[in-house]
Amino acid sequence: MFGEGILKGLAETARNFFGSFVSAERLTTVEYPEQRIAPFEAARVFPFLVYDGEDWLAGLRCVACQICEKECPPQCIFIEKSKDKKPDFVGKPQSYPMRFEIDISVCMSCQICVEVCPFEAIKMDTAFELSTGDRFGGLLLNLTQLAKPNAYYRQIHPTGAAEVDARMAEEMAKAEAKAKTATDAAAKAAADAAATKAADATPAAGDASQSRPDEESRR
Amino acid sequence: MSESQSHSAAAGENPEGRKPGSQNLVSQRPESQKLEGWNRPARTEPEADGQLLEVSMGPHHPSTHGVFRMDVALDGERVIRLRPVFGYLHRNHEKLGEGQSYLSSMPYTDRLDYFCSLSNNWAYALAVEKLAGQQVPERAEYLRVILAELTRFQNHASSIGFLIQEMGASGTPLMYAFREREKILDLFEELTGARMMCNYMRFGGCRVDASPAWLEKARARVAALPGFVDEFERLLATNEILMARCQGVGILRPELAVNAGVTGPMLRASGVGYDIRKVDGYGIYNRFSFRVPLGEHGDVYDRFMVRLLEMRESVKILEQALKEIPAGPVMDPRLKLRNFRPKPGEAYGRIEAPKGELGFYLISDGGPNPYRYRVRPPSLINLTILEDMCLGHSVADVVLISGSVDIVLGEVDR
Amino acid sequence: MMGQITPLAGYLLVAALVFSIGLAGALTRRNAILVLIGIELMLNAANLNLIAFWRYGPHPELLTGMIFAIFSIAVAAAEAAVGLGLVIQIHRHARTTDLDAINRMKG
Amino acid sequence: MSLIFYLIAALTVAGGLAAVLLKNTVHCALALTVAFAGLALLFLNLDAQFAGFAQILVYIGAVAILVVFAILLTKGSETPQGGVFSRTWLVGLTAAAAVFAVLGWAVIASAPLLPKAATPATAATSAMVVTPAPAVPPAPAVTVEQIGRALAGRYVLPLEIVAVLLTAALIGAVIVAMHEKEEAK
Amino acid sequence: MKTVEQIKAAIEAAVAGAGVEVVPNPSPSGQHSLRIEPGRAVEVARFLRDDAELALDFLSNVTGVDWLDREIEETVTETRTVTRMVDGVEQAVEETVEETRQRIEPGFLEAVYHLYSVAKKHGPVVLRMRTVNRTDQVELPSLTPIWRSAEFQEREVFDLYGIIFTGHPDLRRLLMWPGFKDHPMRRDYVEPDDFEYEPTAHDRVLERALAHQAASEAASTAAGEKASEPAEAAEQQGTEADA
Amino acid sequence: MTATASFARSIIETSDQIFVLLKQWLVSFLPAAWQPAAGVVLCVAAIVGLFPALFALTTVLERKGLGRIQNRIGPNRVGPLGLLQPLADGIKSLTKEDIVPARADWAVHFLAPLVLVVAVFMGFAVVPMGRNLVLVDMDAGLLFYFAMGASTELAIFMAGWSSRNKYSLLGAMRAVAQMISYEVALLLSTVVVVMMAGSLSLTKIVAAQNQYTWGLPHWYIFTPWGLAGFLMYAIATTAETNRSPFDLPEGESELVAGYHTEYSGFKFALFFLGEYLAMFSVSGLGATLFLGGWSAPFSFLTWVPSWIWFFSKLMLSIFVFIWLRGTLPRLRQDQLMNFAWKFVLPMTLLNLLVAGLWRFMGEGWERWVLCTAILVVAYVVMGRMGMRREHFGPRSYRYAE
Repeated sequence: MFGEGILKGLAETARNFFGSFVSAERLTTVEYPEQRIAPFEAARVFPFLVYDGEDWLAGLRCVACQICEKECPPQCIFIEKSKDKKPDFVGKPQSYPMRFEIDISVCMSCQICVEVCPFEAIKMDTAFELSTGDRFGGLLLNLTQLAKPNAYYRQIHPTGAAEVDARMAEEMAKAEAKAKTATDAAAKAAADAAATKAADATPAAGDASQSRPDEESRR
Repeated sequence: MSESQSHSAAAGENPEGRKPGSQNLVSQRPESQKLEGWNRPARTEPEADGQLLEVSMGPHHPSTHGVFRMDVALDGERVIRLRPVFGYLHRNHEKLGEGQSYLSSMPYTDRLDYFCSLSNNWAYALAVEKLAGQQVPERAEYLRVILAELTRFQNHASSIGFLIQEMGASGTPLMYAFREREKILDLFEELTGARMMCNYMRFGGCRVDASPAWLEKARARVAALPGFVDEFERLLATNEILMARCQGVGILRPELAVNAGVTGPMLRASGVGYDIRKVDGYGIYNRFSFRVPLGEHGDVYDRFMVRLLEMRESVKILEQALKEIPAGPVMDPRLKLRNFRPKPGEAYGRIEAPKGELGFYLISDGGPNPYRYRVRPPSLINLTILEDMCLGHSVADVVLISGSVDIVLGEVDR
Repeated sequence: MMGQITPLAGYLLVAALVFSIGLAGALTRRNAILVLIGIELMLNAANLNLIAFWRYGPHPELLTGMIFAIFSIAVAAAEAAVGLGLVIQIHRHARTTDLDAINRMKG
Repeated sequence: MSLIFYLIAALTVAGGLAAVLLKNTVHCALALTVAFAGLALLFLNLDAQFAGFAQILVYIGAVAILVVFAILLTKGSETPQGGVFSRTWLVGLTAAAAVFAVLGWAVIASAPLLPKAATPATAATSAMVVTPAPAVPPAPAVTVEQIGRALAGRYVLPLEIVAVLLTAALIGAVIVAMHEKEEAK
Repeated sequence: MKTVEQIKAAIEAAVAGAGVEVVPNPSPSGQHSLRIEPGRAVEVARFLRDDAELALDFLSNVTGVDWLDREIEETVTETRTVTRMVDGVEQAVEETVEETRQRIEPGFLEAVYHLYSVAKKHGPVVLRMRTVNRTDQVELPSLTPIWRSAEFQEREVFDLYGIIFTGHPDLRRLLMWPGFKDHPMRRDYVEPDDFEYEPTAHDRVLERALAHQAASEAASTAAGEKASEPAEAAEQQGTEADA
Repeated sequence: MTATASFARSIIETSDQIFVLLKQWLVSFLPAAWQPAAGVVLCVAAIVGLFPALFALTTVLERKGLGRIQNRIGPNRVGPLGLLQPLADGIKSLTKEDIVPARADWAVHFLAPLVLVVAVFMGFAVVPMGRNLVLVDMDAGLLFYFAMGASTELAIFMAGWSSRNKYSLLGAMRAVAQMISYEVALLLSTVVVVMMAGSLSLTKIVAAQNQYTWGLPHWYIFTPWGLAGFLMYAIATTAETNRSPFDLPEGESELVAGYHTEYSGFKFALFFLGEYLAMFSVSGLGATLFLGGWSAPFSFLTWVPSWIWFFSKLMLSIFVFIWLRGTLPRLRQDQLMNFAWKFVLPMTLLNLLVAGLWRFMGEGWERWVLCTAILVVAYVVMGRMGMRREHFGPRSYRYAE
């Protein structure tokens, strides 16, 4: 009670003063522009759209089902469905987005769009240095800006991408098998069957590190 | 403008035929109204000649946590009247919750008490689970406990830091707290993808599983936490200046604390042994052995020390949980999140959040959106007795007392 | 004319001027504190006289005038403290420091 | 009569005039400190180093602060509505003018009688400044030690009396302040 | 911990004419509530707090719920006498008609209180009080004199739902600013059209923004001095509430 | 051999007196009549140049030191190691808009920072910064120093009052009350030194301490009364310069920024400068009074130039100021006043008695024991009394269940 508490405190700050020169445990500061910490694999910033293959327009996984648009809590996604259809990766004809825009000034990086997407089409990016001088146009990302190849997704989220790829390969195999058996049957019926199956073809595995299957479509 | 004037004016109006929007804003407030027992202390009203200094502390005063205002009337430096003013951060969270699906509300709960997003997640998930009668897998329960206790630890550490900061310690304890918090936030980011807005828990489990590597890292970090608490204790607990400033300041009697709905460390600092982790035993808290520290005087120092001791107990829980965590799924795969429509009914679920009792009250009408979505914010309700604690103290103590309540304006205003 | 004034006379004249200013202030101002300010000025003028006479007096080595001035400063400080205390007391009592308003015996 | 003397004298008189003439009471108090500072400089000009510093320490450091505190405590910083001068200002002014006339006449009339000393030199000595030998006769070398010895020897009785007076004033001031508190309760 | 029925019995035994009614809760949470009559609410609350066995000393949560007027379609079978021309003669004939009628069940505002016991560590006991309607009879007794905890929460309910708690010591708006009118948590609340232009591609939103812009431009050019009147009124309201 | 020794001695002599020689050399270019005045101007210019430069250095050192105490790096972007940070700050504050509140008393508002800086600068005139390195060796040097220090209170009052801001006025009132209270203790704590040295002249005080026994210096801090006096002096000056833990006048958590809330741009920078200059000045005075001024800590180190010792002592005490700031929370107003009047003041008065006792007991170990015992007992008793008065102490906690 005679100042020893103060002295104890002074000793503590002195220990930290000297400790910060020697111990990385104490000096946690990172000098940002020069020094960077690699983002964690789970890190999420803003969503992007995954496409397979080279041509982004053809390989876009999104089928414009508009589930993410409905579920997005801050309503920052806008989708305009196409009139025509194009085949998806298993060959089933699907709609595709004419417009797909995300206002990332509104987006709150909650990842719900990723969770609800039954087609593994939307994923979270890890790029965060997105500041721009143009507040209105610059933060409104359109389809061209959003579409990124699967290779990029594999690069930023290797574990999640591997799971997704495996699941999709499985589906593709299933669809091919289906198509094979279908050749014996009537062509039209086979095509129909494949279409219905493909609709719920989304993964069913319980643990979903990046995405959650859409249960509803199975029922 | 004196108060009686406005009341008589308001009383003169006829509240006839009101439709929404036409109602007088100040209701009749009979001056003779007697509150039994729990009367707010009699305000020594200002002398007629206006000797009082009226200071508006906030909404951008350096010591208010966020945009919060206290209208303080001072006689010299002594507080004669104090009125908290809220709403600068009001986003009508509850209205938002009623306008969207159960799942979509989850990320919004992160933004209530942005220091403890995982606790908020849990409270909301708990309420929905009660409403829909869902079970949570074992592993998910453990993960929830681990994350909630890490959240509690970092919240208490930084709240102590802010408290001492308000005492003028140029941020040193705050920086130490942030240094430690940084490590915990790293864990959060690695698991949930975000540092503060985690959006991790789901009704019926958790979003993703924790990898063994993450658990190992968490164990290592938790093992280092007691050292940090020791450092804090050496730096602060016996500091004479801190003791002189905090002891005997802002005393809250236990009876008033209970009656005013004060919860969390504030309540326990007043000597009331009420911890929802023990009382409700929600989740799997009854499996862990931990103690509930109690204060005796109910002053700022007790609140500070109770938080410090609770950090130690949190570490204890964390060690047990990280040791015993079983393997298994973190979420029942059959549960659906999208288009989730619980049966009509209502439920009130509450947890012991770091700041106190955080409750969610949900009414379902069978639709995809909750009919009523209510948050019981501990920060707001703990402020009920702010004036009672501050009267008669000096301005410097007001800052200290409001710091010891530990509020986050995101939660107060919602 | 000024050239003929000896240094001592110069100081004495300044002191007389300051004293008269103080006196005028004390006699004409309404605020009690301003009256005290006038009195302080008068005291200081007296001190200046003391020092000037010590400096130009016949026996500066005895330090009489200087010591007197030092005492005077000390006493003046006490006087100021008590005087201002009284003014504050009057203000608390009568809620004004206007001497015209409080020149009655009734409390 | 040196130029410095005239400058300081002008400063002092201006400060004094401002102190009694200004409207805002706090300005008056600040002008008063200017007058005090001028007087302190006059003391220094008269080689009374100790008295000069004591003047600054006591008057600027304590009395002026006391005055401004009193002004703030009595809400005196606002200019009163009914004019700043008392109803009997003419009488006061006349009296003051008369006093000045008498004093001034006395000084000027007695000028031939007053002792004639040389202009004092500045007393500040410096180790860094190589001062040339003073041309005027040296001022009485008054060291602090001498003052101390005088106070503790020749003038010990007045010192004690002043000490008692100061103590009494201190106690009196405390009692005046305490009395009100009890009354308030 | 007593069941709701037991608590109901206890209240009815202690407070005459309490008019307690159990409101069942069909959800798995099983938190059934007790509806009490506003007239005796303070007595009931005091009993709940002070009863040695219940000791509900801790009011955790207070909230409002808005139940809108409901249109109820019901099929009514009715027998009535109709005057009808039967074979050219006017006769009174009894006739059974089945018709669908629409009836408006008046809505009400509800205040819900969640009570716990710190002393006995049990709970929750849910109390509900209902106003007569949603428009002019929206008074409920304040329970702040019994539990201080209700002070801010009742203010909030007053602010957001417009329930007037009689006997509340300091009933002012809590979250909305004093000059604000209306109660935003009501289900029929219409947001003011103070939409700011945002660059979202939502076409609806864009249309609305453009429409709003056009409307506000038109309004600003048309109404010069008219605009000042409501502003004044709002100011008056504001100062009143400020005090 | 002797030649080498004498050469070494002349080198030592030259390095010790380098500033004096430099001044004389510069002045020698001028006609003899101008030389004294030019010398004074040169010395003043040196002080006015040196201490603001030191201020610039100290701000960056303080920020870096605080950063390290708080496990941060501190400023390191502007210039090498962030050393040009003060330059950037200076340019920023110079180019910032100078905002004067609409209802402020602009003349007083403008004068306040000037008065503060001028008064603080005056204090440096009497502090000896090395052998023969003093601007004015006044006989009443200490009195002059305190007279100048007392004037700063007025500047602070002017700043707070003229801003017409409640926070400013509260801050100024606090500051002035605090400074007056601690001024008494400050004066009394230095009186012991005056008693021992028998002079108010700071050069004489240093000279009295510049002796060695067994290679150890006769600094006043190495005596019981000197140590106690130094501690009291340190407490009082910390309060006088408004440094943590006595930084209530600008306690940002309550009063935003105290009396300089309404100051911006260059005027704010002047206040900042004034504050740091006051810190240097009291550090220098403390070193002079208790730590032997420019004298070396060991007799075998006397060859090191005296001004180096002075400035290293000064910087050491600056470091302690920073260290305290990084560790301690601030006191409350009433506690601060209680501490001044009920602990520091009685201790200084007692210390006067002890110093007298020391003087009259003569050489010998008895006086060491007796004086130490008196001071320690008084410290313990007063510490306990203070604790009882404030009702505080460590507590133990129980747990539920």
